[in-house]
Order: sequence, then structure tokens, then C-alpha cells
Amino acid sequence: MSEEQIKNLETQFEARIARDEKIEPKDWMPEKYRKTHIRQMSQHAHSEIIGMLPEGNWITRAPSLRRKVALLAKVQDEAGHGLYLYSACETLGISRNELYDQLHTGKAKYSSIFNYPTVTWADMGAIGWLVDGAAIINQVPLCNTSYGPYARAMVRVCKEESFHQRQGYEIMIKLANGTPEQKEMAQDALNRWWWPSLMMLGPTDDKSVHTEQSMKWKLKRKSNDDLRQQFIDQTVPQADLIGLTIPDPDLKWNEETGHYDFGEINWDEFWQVVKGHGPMNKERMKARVGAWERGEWVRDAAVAYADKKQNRKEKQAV
Amino acid sequence: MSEEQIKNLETQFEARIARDEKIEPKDWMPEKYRKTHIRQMSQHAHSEIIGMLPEGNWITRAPSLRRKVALLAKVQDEAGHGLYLYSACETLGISRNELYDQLHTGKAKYSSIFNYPTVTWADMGAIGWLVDGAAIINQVPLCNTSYGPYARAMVRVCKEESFHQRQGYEIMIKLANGTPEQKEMAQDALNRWWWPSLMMLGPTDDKSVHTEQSMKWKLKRKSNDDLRQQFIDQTVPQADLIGLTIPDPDLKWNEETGHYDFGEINWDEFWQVVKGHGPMNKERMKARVGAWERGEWVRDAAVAYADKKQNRKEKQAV
Amino acid sequence: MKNQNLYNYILGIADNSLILGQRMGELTGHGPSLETDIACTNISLDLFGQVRSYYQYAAKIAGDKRTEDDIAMLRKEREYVNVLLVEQPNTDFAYTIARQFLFDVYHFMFLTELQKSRDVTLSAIATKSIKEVSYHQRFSSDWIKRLGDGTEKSKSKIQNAIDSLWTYTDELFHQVEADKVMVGENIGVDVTQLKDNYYQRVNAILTEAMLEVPESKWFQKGGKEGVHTEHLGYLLSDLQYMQRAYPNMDW
Amino acid sequence: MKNQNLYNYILGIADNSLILGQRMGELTGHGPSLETDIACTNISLDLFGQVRSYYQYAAKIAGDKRTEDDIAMLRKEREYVNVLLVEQPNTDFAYTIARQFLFDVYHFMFLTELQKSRDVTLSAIATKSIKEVSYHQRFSSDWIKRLGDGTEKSKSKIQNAIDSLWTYTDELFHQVEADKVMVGENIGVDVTQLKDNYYQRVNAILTEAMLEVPESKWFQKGGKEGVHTEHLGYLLSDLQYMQRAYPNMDW
Repeated sequence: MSEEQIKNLETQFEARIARDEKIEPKDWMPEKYRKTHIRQMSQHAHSEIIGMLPEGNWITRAPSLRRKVALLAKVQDEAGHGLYLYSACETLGISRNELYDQLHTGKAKYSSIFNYPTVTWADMGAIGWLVDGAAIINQVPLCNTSYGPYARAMVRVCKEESFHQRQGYEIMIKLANGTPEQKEMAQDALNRWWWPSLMMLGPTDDKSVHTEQSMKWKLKRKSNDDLRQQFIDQTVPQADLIGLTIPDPDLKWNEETGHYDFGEINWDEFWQVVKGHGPMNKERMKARVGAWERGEWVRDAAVAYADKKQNRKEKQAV
Repeated sequence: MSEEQIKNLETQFEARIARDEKIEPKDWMPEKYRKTHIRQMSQHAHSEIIGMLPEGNWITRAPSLRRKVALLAKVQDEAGHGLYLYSACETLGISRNELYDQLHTGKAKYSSIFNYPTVTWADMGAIGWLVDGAAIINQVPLCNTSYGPYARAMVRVCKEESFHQRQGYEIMIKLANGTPEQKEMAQDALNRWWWPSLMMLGPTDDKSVHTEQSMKWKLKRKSNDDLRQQFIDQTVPQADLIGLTIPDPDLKWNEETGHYDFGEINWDEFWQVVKGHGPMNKERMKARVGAWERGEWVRDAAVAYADKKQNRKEKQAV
Repeated sequence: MKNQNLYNYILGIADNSLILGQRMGELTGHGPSLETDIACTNISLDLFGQVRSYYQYAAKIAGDKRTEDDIAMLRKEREYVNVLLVEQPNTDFAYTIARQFLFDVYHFMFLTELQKSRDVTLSAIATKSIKEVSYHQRFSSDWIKRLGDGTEKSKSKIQNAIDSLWTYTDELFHQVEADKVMVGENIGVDVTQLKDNYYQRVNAILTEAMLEVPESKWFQKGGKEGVHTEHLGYLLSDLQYMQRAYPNMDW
Repeated sequence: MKNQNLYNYILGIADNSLILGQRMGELTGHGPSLETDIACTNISLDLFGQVRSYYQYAAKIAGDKRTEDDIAMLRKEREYVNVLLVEQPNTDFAYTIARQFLFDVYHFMFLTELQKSRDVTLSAIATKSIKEVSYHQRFSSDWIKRLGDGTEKSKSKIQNAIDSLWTYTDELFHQVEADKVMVGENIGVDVTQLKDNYYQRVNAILTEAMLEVPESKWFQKGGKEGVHTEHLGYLLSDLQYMQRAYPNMDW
């Protein structure tokens, strides 16, 4: 194609997006669009998969059968989200194995929040309430993103995430209204997960890359700082309601702006964790890569069996 | 050597034993004496090593620090007994690796009692009281056995075993005098370990092989049935003293014989366990062989390092 | 308790699902592929769902203050009456599949009969559960075939797992006192009647999977009387941790 | 409590020995050779012996009904203040040795200083313990050399273990509030002063063992504030099982 033809296609493409039309896998798309989507969608898929580990850590020790069932269902949903998102990613011409390979070699990122350990049961509440809460704020706008398969996956993901968020908050309510020990456990979890949750909304706008292009493609509709403010404004009253204290002495309602002012985020910690030096980065990768390597013979067997079955069918057909 | 010379040596040899002289590694001995001793001593050594597993199972879960320390010390003693006995065995010209190989391939036996699981803490008491109790009855006569290294090893072993036996009984006393739950735990352990302990003294005399020869060599000084009776007569009053009930409805004092009469032993179970079909035979061998295989690279490294060090010394000497 | 036999009978059913569910739950996030991970988590979820129905019913029968969680998490090891099979560890995926398969075939047959129970609650639980268990059985049987007729390595691994776990199959058909009483009252299933069919079905699938049917006639037992292998204690330390460390709290 | 700082300070010392002792105790019967098995069991035994002295003293200071066992086994995970290093699992013998070595070098230096404590009980415990720890250090250092300068495989395994555990070494030299107060009272050891010597000594042995000294400057912390890695919870389920399941009993 000539440069002019490409330019032309690009203009039509941008116009379609501007008209809120969905881009589908077989449609023409700029290479950068494809690459950016693979990066973001796979990062999202990987986050679901790695995100299974900190919560999986409490399945065997859930305090009641009801909570155990709910936790199992939640972690299973996350695996399901991973599955849709990998499938959506595959529509852009990359295989699941390539995506895994990027994860396992550290080439692809996943959400840094999962590099913190889950040290008490209350962390199951805090993750649902705060981490899923922040995730939803990031994700709801993506239900209207321009790439069709991603938008449709996100509709389903958001519905379930919002259920998980309520479930997490409900765990916190129960603890906060429980015995002093339970309330302390809830407060401790809030103390540990609050700041990492704020960091989840991404670096401050002046440090954030790709934002303008992503806005145009509807991969992003608000800036990180706006999303963070939305998360804080939404979460602080929820904490108040159940008598827990946000661990930020600078937090206060600002009548003028109609928002909460909040203290400084430790971005050094954020970048340290992103670079792989968080408390659990190595453990998470070890668990993931270990499962993958231990599973190799199983996957090989499934392929060999399928091949044999196919051969037998073909022979019968002859 | 002529047959006559050998005959002559044999006669002198038997005479020495009859005079209660010790046979030492460098002394001439009949091949059968050597083989019988290797079999018995290695079986004894293997029993110490495998015997570490059922008790090792409770080290991480011992109910108090005092008990944990005592249990660690006890299991360490068992490893130590294994060590002396393997060394004593090596004096007869067989290597430790050959002995291990016999154990790991199932060619050599170990005491069948260790093929039962330790399912509660009280089993630590029952093993000390009953299993070590039965072992001592088997072993005390061996302190005067004819083969010097074996006799000397047994002196040390018996001293420690008798300490272990008291320690086990003390655990049972504490439980029997404890809460109803603790007492129940003690009774349950007695119920499960009583019959296997009786079986530990070996098959009934009419089913026992090698006995006559072993008597002559002082490898055995009483028959299995006599030892078993001694064990029962000694243990029943100990159970009575702490209010536990021996799980044998046929058990009763016989004024005439001056011994306890007791019920029939389930020899089918005994032979089943001996043949490898006990509850834990496979698990014990799996644990043992697993540890050995996982340790191969460690042992290889130690050898390689020692060789390098030796080479360096030799080079310096040149 | 008015109906101790019924109570014991329910525990005899439910403890199997509890312990197997716990074992499958250990694997979440660590499966050989995302699809198997989801399936194993799903089996765990189904089993715990069944467990809740059974223990809620048992708690009702007990008629005192005990709850489903008390029954699940506050007994002593010697009071759990699951068969030894289900407590065996996740040594590798072959053991996981073999354990599941050897249990599923039994479980499906058992629930088929339990649907006919004179006890309407048990019959209803069975009817609800059998759909789930039918899926479990399909999943584990399919994997038996994939592994048995896959590669040399997978064949050897699954054969080894089947051989090791075989010794725990006979116990599925043992009866304790409560079982006999409940059979007599047309509430319980006579498991002794399931045995021949069980081995026929298992053998057929193993054969289809190009595997050898183990010949050993030596079987282990004890679980139904609460005498377990040394694996159960560690499983219980985790299962019970929160209820033990934070007694008498709501979650 | 009259002397909460001293109490906390003692726990800060003793929890390390408790958790490391528990880890070493897991290996009993499963070592690569009978001699290493005995040595690891012996280290566990020594550490638990020390733990008892410390907790008995702590219980005395607390002055209420609590016993050494309550302190050892009835705290919540967030109340254990051991360094993260000692709770890391026995991944293989290389990890076991690397963990032991990285702790022993610190432990020996620490006890050397603690002998000078103004608190006579702590000083006496240190004097008694240092003989044992001197043996531990010799054992682990010797094995670092054997593995580092043994075969290709052992070199790679021990290097990998050292690299992985290195991130937990810096925390040994952190001070919590109680540490600072106790240093001020000439009771506690100023661990910040041990750091340079520690790395010198560790580096010297690693170099002698033909191993690379890790260059990473990123370190993990949290243990001293009770925020542990996900490994500790499982260790505690076992450690606490009996005390939790059978509360208020004598053993």
C-alpha cells in the first residue's frame, strides 16, 4: 500500500472510533493500535492470573465454609477473566503461548499490587474492597473502548468485579462490627493496602506515558489523577461508615474543590515494586513459572492425545 | 585352608563364645556368623532410621516447647543409634552404601511397627512407652552378645532407649491425668499400639527361624514368646497405675503361672505388614528413598570438595 | 442426640467432599493450564457447596448450637470419617486426577442411589449434586484417557498414581455401624452393592486409556473409623486455623 | 507490663530462633545423609533450648500468667517479630544451608555483643548460647564451601539460594523502637554497628567458597514489624495446632 492509502485508512479508522463504532478483529487497524492493545489487554489478563495467587493463599484457611465458597468462586472468576482477556488478545494475532512467555520471562508486566503478601484473612476483604474497587474505576470506562472484543470482555469483567468489590466490603463490614480482634485485623489490612491501592491508579499525570493516544482510542478516558481522586472520594465515606480509619493524616474534605485532599504517595516504593523489588515479585513469578513448568508434561500429553485421536479419525475416514 | 583346619578354627571360635569372650572385627569368624550379624545389625540400624519418621511427624506440632525439645533429642538419638550400628556393621566388611541400598530396594527389613501412622500426639507417648519398651526387652540381652562392636553399641543404645521409654511413659502419665480429652487420646493411642507392640517381639516360637544358632552366638538369649510374656507382665501394671485399659478382653492375671494370660494375636496382620502391605510401608520407603535421591547432589558435592582439597594438599606437598 | 446414626451417616458422606474439596482448593492458581485450573477450582467449589448442604442438615439434626462451621472445622482428627483416598496429597497432576477419578466413579454411583433415599433432604441434596458430580466424572475420566494415551511420560505418571492410590479404593465399600442402620431404614445406600459395578466401570476406563488395571489385592482402611494417614493432620491445621485461633467469632 | 520494651526486645531475639528452629525441625529424618540429618536436628534442638530460656525470662517480665508456651504458640501471625530470613522454606538443602549461614554469621556476632549486656539474664543466655552458635556457624560455613567448591550442580544451587535469600539480610540490622531503647539502657545490642563486619565476613566465606557475592542493593523488610511473607502462616498453623486445638492443658 502506498503511504497515501495508509494515511487514508488511518483517517477513516480514527473517524470510526470518533463515531463510537467498534473496531473488530478483521478490520484494518494501525500497527500501533494493535500493539498498544496487545500490551494493555495482556497486562490486564496477566494481572488476573497473578491476582489469583494472593487470594488463593487463603482458600485452604478461609474462616467459614460460606467464605471459602465465595473466595473459591471469586478466584475462579479471575481465572475466567484471564481466559476472556487472553482470547480477546489472541484476536489480534498473538498466541496464548507467546503471551505466557512474555509473562514468564518478565517482559510483560502485571498489576504491581499483587506483589504484596496477604498476611491475614482481612486482606481478602481489603483486596475486594480496595483493589477491586480501584480496578473497577480503571475498567468501567473500558466497557466503551473502541476495540470490540476488549469492550465486550470488559462488560462481563466489570459486572463480576463489582460483585467482588461488594463481597470484599462485606467482609470488612463483618470484621469491623466484630470482636476487637477482628476490628483490629480489618484496620491493619486497610493500613497495609490503602497506599498500594492508590498507586494502582497509575503514576501521576506528569509521569504517565501514552495517555493522549490512549484517550483517543478510548483505552483511557480519564487521567490517572482524576481516577485516583474518584477512588478516594468514593472510598473514604465507606471507611467512615464502618468505623475504620484511612491511614493518611493529611486526608481531609476540601469544601472548595468538593474532593478529599490527601497526603503524598511514596512513589519510590511504587517504582521499586514495578521494577521487581516488591515483597512478593520473585515469589509470584516462582509460583507462576513453577506451575507452568510442572505442567509441561500434562499439556504435552493433551496435545499428543488430541493428535492421536485426530489420526484415528482420519484413518477411519480413509 | 583344609577342611580340617576350618573345623578346628570353628571349634576354637565356638569355645571362645562359650567362655564369654568377645569376637572382634579382625578375628577369624565363620562366614555364617558374619552374614547373620550383618543381617541383624543392619536390620536394627534401618529400624532406627525408619523409626525417625513416625516421630519426626510430630516435631513441628509438639504441644509444648519442653516436649518439642525432648522429641527432637529423642529422634536425634535414634539417628545416632543408626550411626553406631551402621559403623558396627561396617566392621564386618560391608559399606554403608551397600546397606542403604539393601534398605532402599526393600532387600533389607526394618521393624514393622514403624509402618503404622502416628495420628495423634499421644502416639509419641505410646511409642516411647510400648515400642521402646518392647525394643529394650529385645535389646538388653544383646549388651552381652558375642560380637564386640555390636555389644558395645548396644550398651549405649540401651541406656538411651531406657531414657526414651521413661519419657514416653511420662507423656502417657501426663495425658492420663489430664483432661478427659487428653485421657481419651492416651487410651486411643494404647488401643492402636498395643497389638503391634506385642507383634514386635517376633513370631511365636514355633514359627521363628534361626533361633537355635542365634542362641548359641548370644544374638538371642530368650525365645520370642518368653520376651513377649516379659513385656506384657511388665506393661500391664504400668497401664493399671495410670488408669488406662489394655485393649484385650482376654487379658487376666494367672495365679498359677505367675504371668498374665492374653488374647490371640492377629498374625495375619503381622505378616501383611511384614510383606509390605501395612498402612505406611509405601510412605516410609517413599520418604526414605526420596530423601536419599534428593540428597544425591549434596553427597556428590561433599565428595568432590574433599577430593579437590586432597589434591591441593598433595600439590603443595610436591 | 435423637438421631445419632443419621448424623454420623451424613458426616460419612460429607467428610469425603470436605477433604477432597480442600485438596482441590490447594491447587487454585497452580494448575498446569488455565483451563485445568478453572476446572479444579470448580470441583472444589461444587464439593464445598455440597458439604454445606450436608453439614447444615447435620447441624439441624444435632439440634444444639453447633453450626456447619463447627462441624467442618472444630472436630479432632480422629473424628473425621472421610475415606483415606480423598486425603492423599497432590503429589503431581497425575495423583490429583487419579484420586479424583477413583472417587468420582464411586461418588456418581453413590449419589444415584442416594436420590432414592427415604430421607427427602438427602435425596434432594443428591439430586442437586449429581449433576455436578457427573461433570467431575467426565473431567477426570477424560484426563485419565489423555494422560494414559498421551505421551510415554504421562502414561507412566498416571499408571504410577493409579497403582499407588488403588490400595485406598476398597475402603469406599466398607460399612460402619451408622451405614448399616441407615441402609436398614431405607435412608442410606448399601455401598457393598456398588462394588462390582465400580470396578467394572473403573477397569473399563483404565483399559480404554491404555492403562493396566492394578492387580494388588491388599487394601488400606481406617479413615471411616477416624484412623487416617499422616497427611490429614497437616491438612486440618490449615483448614481449622482461623476457627481455632479466633474462636466463637462471626465471619 | 512494667518493662514492655525489654519484653519486646527479648521476643525480637527469640522469635528468630523459634522460627528457624521450627524450619530445621521439619527436616528431621529427611536429610541428604545421616550426618547432616543429625546436625540439622541438633541445630533445631539448640535453638529451641535458647528459645525456652528467652521466653521463660519474657514470661517472668510479663509477670502475669503467661507461660513460655503461650508466648511461643498463642500469638497471632502479626505478633511474631522474627526477621523474614528465618521463615523462608526448605526449598532444598542449598536454601537450608544458605539461610542458616546468613543467619549464623549474624547470630554469632549478635551474641558476642549480648554477652556484654547489663541485663545479667540476657548476658548469661548469650554466654551459654554462643558455644552452640559457634558450632552452627562452623557447620553452615563448611557446607557453603563444600557446595560452592563442590560440583557444577552444587555451585549453581548454592549460588541461586544465596542470591534469593540475600534480599532478606539487610533486615537483620534494622532497629525497632524497643531495640533503640534497650541499646540506650546498655541492655540491647546496637545491631547497626554489626553490619559492616557481617558483610565482610559473609563475603569472605562466599569468596573462599568460589561464589559470587550478590550485588543487589534491594532488600526486603517487614518481619520485625510483624508483616511476614506468605510462608509464615502455614508454619504457624502447624506450630500452634495442639495449643489451639486443646487450649489450657498441660502436656
